[in-house]
Amino acid sequence: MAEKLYIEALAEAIKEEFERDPNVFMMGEDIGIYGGAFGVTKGMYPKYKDKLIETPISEASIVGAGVGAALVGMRPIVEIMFSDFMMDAMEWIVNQAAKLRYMTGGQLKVPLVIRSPMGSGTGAAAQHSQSLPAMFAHIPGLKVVMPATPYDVKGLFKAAVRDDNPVIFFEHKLLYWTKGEVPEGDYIVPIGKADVKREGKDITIIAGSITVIRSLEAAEKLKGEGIDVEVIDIRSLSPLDTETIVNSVIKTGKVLIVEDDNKSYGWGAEVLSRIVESDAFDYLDYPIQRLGGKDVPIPYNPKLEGAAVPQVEDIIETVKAIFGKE
Amino acid sequence: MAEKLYIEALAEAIKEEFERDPNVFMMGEDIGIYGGAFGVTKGMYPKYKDKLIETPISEASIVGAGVGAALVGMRPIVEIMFSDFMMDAMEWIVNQAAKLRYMTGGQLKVPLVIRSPMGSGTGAAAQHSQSLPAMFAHIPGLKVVMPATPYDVKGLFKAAVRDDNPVIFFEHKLLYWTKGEVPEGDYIVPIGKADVKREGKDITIIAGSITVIRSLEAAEKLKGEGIDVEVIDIRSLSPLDTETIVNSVIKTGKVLIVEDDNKSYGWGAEVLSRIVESDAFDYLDYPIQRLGGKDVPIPYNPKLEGAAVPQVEDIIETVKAIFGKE
Amino acid sequence: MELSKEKLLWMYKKMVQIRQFELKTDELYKKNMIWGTYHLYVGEEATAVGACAALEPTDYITSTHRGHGHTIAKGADLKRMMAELLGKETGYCKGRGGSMHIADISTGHLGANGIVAGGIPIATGAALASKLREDGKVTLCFFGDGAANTGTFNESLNMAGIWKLPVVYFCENNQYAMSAPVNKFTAVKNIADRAASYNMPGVIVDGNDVLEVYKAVKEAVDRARKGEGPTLIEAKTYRWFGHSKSDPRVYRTREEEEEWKKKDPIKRFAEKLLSEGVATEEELKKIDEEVVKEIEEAYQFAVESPEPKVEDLAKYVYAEEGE
Amino acid sequence: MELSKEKLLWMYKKMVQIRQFELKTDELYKKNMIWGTYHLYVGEEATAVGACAALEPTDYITSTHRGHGHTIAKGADLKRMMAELLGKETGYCKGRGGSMHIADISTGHLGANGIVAGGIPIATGAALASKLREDGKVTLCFFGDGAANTGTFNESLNMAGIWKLPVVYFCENNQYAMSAPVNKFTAVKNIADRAASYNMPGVIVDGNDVLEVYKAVKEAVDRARKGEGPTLIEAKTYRWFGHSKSDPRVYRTREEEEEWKKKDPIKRFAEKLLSEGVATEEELKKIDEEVVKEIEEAYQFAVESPEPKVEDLAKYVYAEEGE
Ligand SMILES: Cc1ncc(C[n+]2csc(CCOP(=O)(O)OP(=O)(O)O)c2C)c(N)n1
Ligand SMILES: Cc1ncc(C[n+]2csc(CCOP(=O)(O)OP(=O)(O)O)c2C)c(N)n1
Ligand SMILES: [Mg+2]
Ligand SMILES: [Mg+2]
Repeated sequence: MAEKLYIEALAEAIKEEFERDPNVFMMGEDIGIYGGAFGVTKGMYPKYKDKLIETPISEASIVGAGVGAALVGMRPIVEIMFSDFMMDAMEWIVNQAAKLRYMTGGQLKVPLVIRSPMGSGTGAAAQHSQSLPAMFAHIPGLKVVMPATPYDVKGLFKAAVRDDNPVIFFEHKLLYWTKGEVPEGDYIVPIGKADVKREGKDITIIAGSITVIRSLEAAEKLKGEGIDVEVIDIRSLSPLDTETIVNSVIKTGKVLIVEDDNKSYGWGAEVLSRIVESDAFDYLDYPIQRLGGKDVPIPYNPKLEGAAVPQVEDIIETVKAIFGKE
Repeated sequence: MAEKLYIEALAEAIKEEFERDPNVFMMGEDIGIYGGAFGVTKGMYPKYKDKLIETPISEASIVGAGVGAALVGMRPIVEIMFSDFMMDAMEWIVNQAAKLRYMTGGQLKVPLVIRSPMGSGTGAAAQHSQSLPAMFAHIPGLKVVMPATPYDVKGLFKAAVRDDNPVIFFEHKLLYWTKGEVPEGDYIVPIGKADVKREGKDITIIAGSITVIRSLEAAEKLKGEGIDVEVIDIRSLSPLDTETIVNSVIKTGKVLIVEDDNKSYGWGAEVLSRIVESDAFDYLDYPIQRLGGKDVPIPYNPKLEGAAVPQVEDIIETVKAIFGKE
Repeated sequence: MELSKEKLLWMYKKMVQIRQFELKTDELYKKNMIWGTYHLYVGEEATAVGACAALEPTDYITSTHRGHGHTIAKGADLKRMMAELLGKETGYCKGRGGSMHIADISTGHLGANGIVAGGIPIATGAALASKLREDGKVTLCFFGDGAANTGTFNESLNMAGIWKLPVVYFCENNQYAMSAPVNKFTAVKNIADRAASYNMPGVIVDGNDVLEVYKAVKEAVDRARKGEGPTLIEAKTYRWFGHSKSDPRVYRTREEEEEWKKKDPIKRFAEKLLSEGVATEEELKKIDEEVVKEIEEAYQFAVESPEPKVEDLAKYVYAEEGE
Repeated sequence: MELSKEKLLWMYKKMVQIRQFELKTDELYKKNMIWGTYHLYVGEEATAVGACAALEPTDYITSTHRGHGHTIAKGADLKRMMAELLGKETGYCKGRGGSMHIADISTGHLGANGIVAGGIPIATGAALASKLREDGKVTLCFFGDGAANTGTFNESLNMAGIWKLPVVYFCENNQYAMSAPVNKFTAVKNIADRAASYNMPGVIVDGNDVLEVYKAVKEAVDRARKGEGPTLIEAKTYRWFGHSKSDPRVYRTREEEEEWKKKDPIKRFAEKLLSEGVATEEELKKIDEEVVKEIEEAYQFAVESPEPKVEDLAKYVYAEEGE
């Protein structure tokens, strides 16, 4: 299998879906000759001119028009340049895309993908750096995914495009230039399935998106300390794969949840709650720990910015503390 | 003390704040001679003409203009007719109001109150019936309150207006016509303090807004079953008063969280997590239970609508099940 | 008149259906048979019918909170509409949506919407789809005067303007947005004048004259279908009743209401049909009676229909694979 | 020229400060001393300076992601600006905001904004406050051509129009929104033409002529201050550099850029000052040199300033009581 960048795997998925289904197209700002703010559509322009609908700066109507096109049978992919700007389109995500099917008793459907980079680490400050998937996972009618690897981004993207429901697809900015194995051609990673990214027997780390990568790195280093970490990539917040999580917790008896969202009212709270409410609860031999973003807007200064979300060192320290090593 | 309706207590607080501070004013749709969709400003119009700025249907700019007026020293109160429509203004709540202070290193401040009715039970269907406070509590920089009683709505409203931060103020529609004791004149209920609405020794119910009223009703009925329920009104989601919750749980050893938000990724998950992470954990003699809204958009049909959120009967049943009575 | 007698009488009948449907709705609400709220369309029948008469059955519309008129004019079944208002499983939304959310995909109706301006980007997107697929369809977007001050009005009309989308933005200026008089809340004399900001024609019509509405919309639809782009039409009309269920209308005078009622679109059209010899009094009377019967049947159907089952609460949240 | 020599030379100096500040910023970024991104204002100096010259120190402005020029023109301290870009505790935002979030409440600057059109409702609200308090202040709202297609443009200008707010909406049409050429993405020939939709005058000016900008803004500010309401001004100009840090400008030609560079607003103004005998070459040269020194001092200040402390991460999230 070839090694590819996350951004390459994503671009490949987009092009393959363009080719596969004439109803698939993409809308967004600067996605044409410019190639998108993060370069996801770079180089697609001459060939996929008709598939790349470049829009004015109108997030609400971009998503709203995506909903409209989806209602009449298209399968639009909407790129929101930074996921912070989804706030401008919340009406169309929360009150329209998520609810039109239910409100019409199943008459309408909204096969729409909204994909968008999230997260801090690029010095873009508070309005360009949030990780907010928990907000969207709270809304019934939406599916919410956040692939962490090149393999998953390709497979989940295809699943998202083929899903008949609105899917919010988060790409952490710092993942774009990470590498991993990606098969040629078509494959699907199903939405709603978590993935054991690393097997281990001593503790379960539950992570998503960028924190998966950081947790895997931490796990490698913790091996040297004699701690065998299992890393679960949650992949999909909605639907949430409680089963995979529960099975792992039953095995290890210890849990650390690592999220990039602000910790308070973040997705870690739901995962923690599901574990507490499950059979795994009786297998816990240490209190569940949450490591989340600090409850602050993302600051500009790089040191502060780095301190605002969980880093590899924070994960290592927390795990070591659980095992009484410090 | 006089008995007053929730809506009267709120109107009283608004008028008293109008009188107290020349910088206080209110913006919103149909809040003038019409008196607002739920009648909160009914009868204020001739006297407070200059304080009631009636706006076109422009939620984003209503909140955005509120932010602008707040930055230059006013203390605007923005009414959003239904809290579902806050989705149209999320940019101005999440990316502006919540962050301007932090992003400017403390230079700016945003003393803004956004008040809005939430919740189901009126047959208004999915786009007019959501309870979404958890979404806002996830955003640092915002304060989020949801008073349940006439006493609290008056005192918390005054606290909100005098707070130098943006406060999201949720009023459940079904509370407007409930009654309770309300003192004359000025008093403050501090933001960030939960309230033990009913003392009890057998189990702690943690509720907010409408679910407080339902929990109190359930508690009365459970008395007949020999179960002595303590009801904690969370009142403020952000800041969250973990201390009051923890103290109660230590006392009773059992917890039921009852929320009107959709259960998944709702505020109950955070409360559950805080308990699990606290000293109270060791005092639990039964798994924490969550009763939340079903993960569905609110349906129109009254029977379905009623089934979508926790009712008194659901609370009673759940508590009885905890005590093995059925 | 260039239109066939058949079409003209169809228009007449639709207007009467709307009027009667709304009066029945009001009656049922007052009998506590309708839950929630509703927004009556009485007085505005000519706009929905004139506009929809200019569309093909396969063309799309988007509607508003005040959507019963559009829905009937586009051809929906009165029975399923009434069943929806009564929250029944046989309703268009299986009782999940109610008055503000009726859609009828079989007649190209993409849905009423509880959010003011909700249909504006949706219509724009449907029209974009038609342009991309070259399916020759036109989308007509109904919205109120209040909606012309929302954000997506600017965004969407600009998009339609630059892309020359096959869409007709049809503003029903009924003089008020809830209690807000259009001239006090809209910083332009005619909403149609805003068309100049979007490289599209702006047209003002008498919204109480069904034929004038038809003519203006037909022209716009033809242009759209030929690929010549969008049009903004403003129809001046009036809602006779309160904004929603319980509105004492303190923001306007009874005299003003009476003035507008004199311009009753149905009466005007009936008089025209008679004076131009298109139809006889008997023919119109027969239609009126037919409609009364249809409404009664719709009501019976609705009353007798079953309610949705509580155990089906979570149905339709997500589309299942292959659905 | 009606303006005093002092004011004219102040304008010249501000323009040079902006230019030099931006060139230094670019240099520092390339040396990896600036984190994140930045949006250079080079080529647009006449718009910020012409506009701010027409304001009182107590008047308000709102700015954009491309805000350095506005900030300097309104009178901010170069040292604290540079310190902010370097993420230092002495910066305007104590290193928390960076390039896109500089505010300076002491000069009436309500903040740059990372959200396109972010300033539009904020300016509208500030102007509403002035109207309610009758404090005689005017708010000037800077925004780009791209921002004219957002939702709040319609909402806010409508509000300002109906309430006759003391606000000047100042559109810097630099021909592109990122890679999007204004004429392809905006369905109207001139953005100023949209003023007609909001009951306010629309004015087009040569954005590379600082005096023309000044004159148009002065007139609008005077109208606003007299209670005659808002104005929409469109200044046609051009950004010389890429949109942000790393933009190879594939969406436009080098020839086009050269054409615009010939209209360098600073050179044009200098020539005018010389030809009209307002200033001598020596005087201008002296200013240029002063500015170079100021920028160097700002840089030194910034470099030597301390970084914020990590333990202060959660400071400034909330205002504490009595703060
Ligand atoms: C975004 C949003 N804001 C406010 C409302 C509440 N509301 C419902 S209808 C209405 C007035 C709409 O006026 P207009 O667009 O003129 O339509 P009309 O009711 O006159 O047909 C308002 C304010 C809403 N449904 N959605
Ligand atoms: C709501 C929102 N959408 C998109 C962006 C990304 N973005 C930043 S600047 C910009 C272009 C702005 O163009 P214009 O308003 O003309 O200002 P200019 O950069 O030309 O000064 C875009 C698309 C943003 N910051 N905010
Ligand atoms: Mg209206
Ligand atoms: Mg521009």
